[in-house]
Amino acid sequence: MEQLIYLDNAATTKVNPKVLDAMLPYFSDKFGNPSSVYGFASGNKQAITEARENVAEILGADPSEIYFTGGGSEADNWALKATADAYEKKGKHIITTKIEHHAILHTCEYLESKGFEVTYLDVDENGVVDMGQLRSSIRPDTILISVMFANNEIGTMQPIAEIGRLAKEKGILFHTDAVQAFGHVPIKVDEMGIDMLSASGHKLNGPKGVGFLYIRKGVKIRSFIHGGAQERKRRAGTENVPGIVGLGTAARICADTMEERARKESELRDYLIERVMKEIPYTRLNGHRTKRLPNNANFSFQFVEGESMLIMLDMAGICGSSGSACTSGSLDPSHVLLAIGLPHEIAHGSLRLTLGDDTTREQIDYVVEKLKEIVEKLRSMSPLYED
Amino acid sequence: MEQLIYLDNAATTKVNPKVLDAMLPYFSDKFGNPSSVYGFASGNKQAITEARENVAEILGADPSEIYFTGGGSEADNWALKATADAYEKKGKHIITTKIEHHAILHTCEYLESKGFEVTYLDVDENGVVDMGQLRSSIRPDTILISVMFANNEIGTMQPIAEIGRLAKEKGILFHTDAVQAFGHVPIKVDEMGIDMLSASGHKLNGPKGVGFLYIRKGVKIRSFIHGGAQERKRRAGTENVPGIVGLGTAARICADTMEERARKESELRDYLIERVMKEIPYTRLNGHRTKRLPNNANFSFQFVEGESMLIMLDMAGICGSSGSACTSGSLDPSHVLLAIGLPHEIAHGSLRLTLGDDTTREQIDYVVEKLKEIVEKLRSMSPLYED
Amino acid sequence: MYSEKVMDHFQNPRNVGEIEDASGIGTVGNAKCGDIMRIYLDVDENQVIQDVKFKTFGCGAAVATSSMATEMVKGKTVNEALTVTNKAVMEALDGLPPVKVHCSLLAEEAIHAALWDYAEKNHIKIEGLSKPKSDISEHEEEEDY
Ligand SMILES: Cc1ncc(COP(=O)(O)O)c(C=O)c1O
Ligand SMILES: Cc1ncc(COP(=O)(O)O)c(C=O)c1O
Ligand code: FES
Ligand code: FES
Repeated sequence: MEQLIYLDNAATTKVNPKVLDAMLPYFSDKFGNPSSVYGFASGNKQAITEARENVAEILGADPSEIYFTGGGSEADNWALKATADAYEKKGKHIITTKIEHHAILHTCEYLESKGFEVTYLDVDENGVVDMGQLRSSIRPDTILISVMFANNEIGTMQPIAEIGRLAKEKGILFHTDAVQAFGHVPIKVDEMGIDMLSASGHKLNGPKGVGFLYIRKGVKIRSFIHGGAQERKRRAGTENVPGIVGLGTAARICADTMEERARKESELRDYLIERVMKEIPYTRLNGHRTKRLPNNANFSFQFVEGESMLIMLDMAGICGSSGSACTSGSLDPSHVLLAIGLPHEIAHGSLRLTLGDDTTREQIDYVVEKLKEIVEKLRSMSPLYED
Repeated sequence: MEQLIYLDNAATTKVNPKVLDAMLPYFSDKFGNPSSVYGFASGNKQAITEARENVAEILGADPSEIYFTGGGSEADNWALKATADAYEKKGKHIITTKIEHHAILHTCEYLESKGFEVTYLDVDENGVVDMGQLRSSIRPDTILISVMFANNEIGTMQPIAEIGRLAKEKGILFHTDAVQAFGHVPIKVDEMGIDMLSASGHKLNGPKGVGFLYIRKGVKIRSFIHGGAQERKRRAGTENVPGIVGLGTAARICADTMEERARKESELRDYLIERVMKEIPYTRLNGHRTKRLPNNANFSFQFVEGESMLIMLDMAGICGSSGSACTSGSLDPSHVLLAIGLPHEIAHGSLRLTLGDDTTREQIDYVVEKLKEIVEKLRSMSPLYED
Repeated sequence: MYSEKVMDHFQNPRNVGEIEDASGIGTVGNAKCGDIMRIYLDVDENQVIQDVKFKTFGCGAAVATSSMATEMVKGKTVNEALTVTNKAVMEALDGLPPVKVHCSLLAEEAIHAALWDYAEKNHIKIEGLSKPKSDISEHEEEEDY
């Protein structure tokens, strides 16, 4: 097979050609600064307004509640740090989970260094938060609950509406990192009781370097990037017009095609999971069997190390990712895999394959065949494996 | 004249078509996440490395000292807040000027609310900082001097090397907001004693939504956006690959053409200034006559209000900007014009025209003719004016 | 990210397998990243390493350094084998990315452990060889931010 099989859509996605088309005029033709008063730039302000409306509509939010940012990490940092800043008089306790993205976890560590207390909730073996533990962790000084909508490694989706209900009942703000979920699964901020929500353009076939933070009207939240009066004075900086237009267009396309796409992707995902589990022994599926993102499959192959697997897949033209320590830059395997209870050596042998809307059944068949060979080869080299 | 005359290059610039060409492959073809291990993404890491080298070379810096951000405002916020965070044990006093961009000023106000003390230096009638006042403002607990390289409204350039020398002598960190200067005038961080420097892509015919912070090796500075291990663990978030490539390419082009471009622009600028000053009475040139950005002209026309002028220029196909209160969103005229000592009503009648590398003498001639008509017309309507 | 030589040894690892009744076996683990390497030596009566095999559970660099290290010790005397340091192996592979340097220590330590096992079994002393550590994790030179 000559063609590249890209199964790492949780890492980043290809910009949809329609999205790129929508962006292109704003680089060298309609390049004006949206804050300028002349007619040449007024279309750009309008373009941002439309993108904001697109995003808001999907969430069932008001356009004035959407603030564009430089990406998902900025949105996460903003939500946590500015809430801490604005509500510290009320209390200094925050609740989150052990399986959040580093953009949340490292921000929480930073806040701990500033005197905040953070409770990191456990998850069960499928990666689902325990509502009982959440409820009993709430204190009078709890100001924020931040629980991700869907996990980026194992794809597990959390009981967001339930958490939202509890947060509301207790009068606590609820933020969700929906970077992996937005555009892929239905999200309604009102029904789900979400007060703040982060998303990032490049996870939904939009551009990198642009994202947004939804902030419910009435939530007292400070700026994170101070300066000019952009984004209703809450997020300074000349607007990334092409990026924002790209994000808005990508969101619109995702909303229009979500149902059909989710159906197709989850069908293929299930086919992949079934074949792998049946045809490769000593294999574990990570994440919840059904409450998972439509495009996410995550396996652990015992006796095998993830990076070696990725390199061999790469040689076969397949792009995937792993939570193995050897790929993590740090020397620990993924905190998510450890949190669902995997021992180190099993976490090591993990492989995440995340499908796109252009993934085909033939590709999945090819991947399964290659994977069988690769796992077998690596197991034959492994000191842990005896057949 | 049918064609648009864009003289607002200090607000934002057109993406150079060569820059856009360099960016394009990274949207939908080479879209991989630079952190991924497979070959498909390795070129993207390389592309970022090259952009970093381009930027570093121009500044005479090491590539490892360049950190890409989501724009100039983020870089300014990062420099100030993270320095405050890292050095607050040493002291809580910061020195800046009254004519900084809001990304600096509002960040300083934020830091004041957190218990820092900020000295805002005066400038003379040309907008130049007084070195004597700077020297006498330094205290044992001063941790940072932040003085912009060149002002965005009046174009005045500061004695950066002198400030750098003083800062070094006193053992104080020196940051400069070079958003308007980078790519337009020569900057060498070592010769000028600069410890940190902010820049933004869209001011040099690069893309919006991307910038960088230069941080000298050895400067203790915390992350501003926490999360993943990108940018040597100092700036989290999936890298905006097309944006970074665009910024690197724009920087390279600017460096290669700087001399020629500055010569051409300043010649035209001087021609514009001379004609306007000679042919329109009751006119003041704002900013230093010679120590100014090659592309910046800023006038105050007595008895005239800025927004009205902009609208009429717009109708004549000319894009400019004003420090008038009526365009500022707030109700005060530009803080920069007030700081150089203009009374409110004169600050109101200001017009900034900032040239680009494609500005022609014919365009300038046309602009001067139109401007004469417009100023005359507005003056004839003004209750302040008696001829 | 890896050199051509590393990729070659990763794709076609030399000397994978086990030796029955080996003269010396060394297993080391890197508690830091959780990887494991086992080396089997066949040493003749002149203390020359006649054959060597390995099994590795680790990243591409770990596999490639195992493979290269086994090639380098084969045919050497047990004393000469001590000159096969992780640095020598890395050089032979045209270098490793900085984050992967610790993987090459795994190979060095596994060989040392196998030599130690051989020496113990035969009641001999190999000059310059000390008892293997159970875990090779050493101090990484990571930048502190
Ligand atoms: C001097 C100066 N500093 C900072 C900025 C902010 O840069 P950005 O709009 O790219 O965030 C600008 C321009 O808007 C500027 O002119
Ligand atoms: C769950 C989650 N949160 C946050 C982020 C950060 O987003 P970005 O890389 O766009 O800053 C990511 C992806 O990298 C993610 O998967
Ligand atoms: S063996 Fe784990 S990083 Fe190399
Ligand atoms: S007169 Fe209308 S804003 Fe100034």
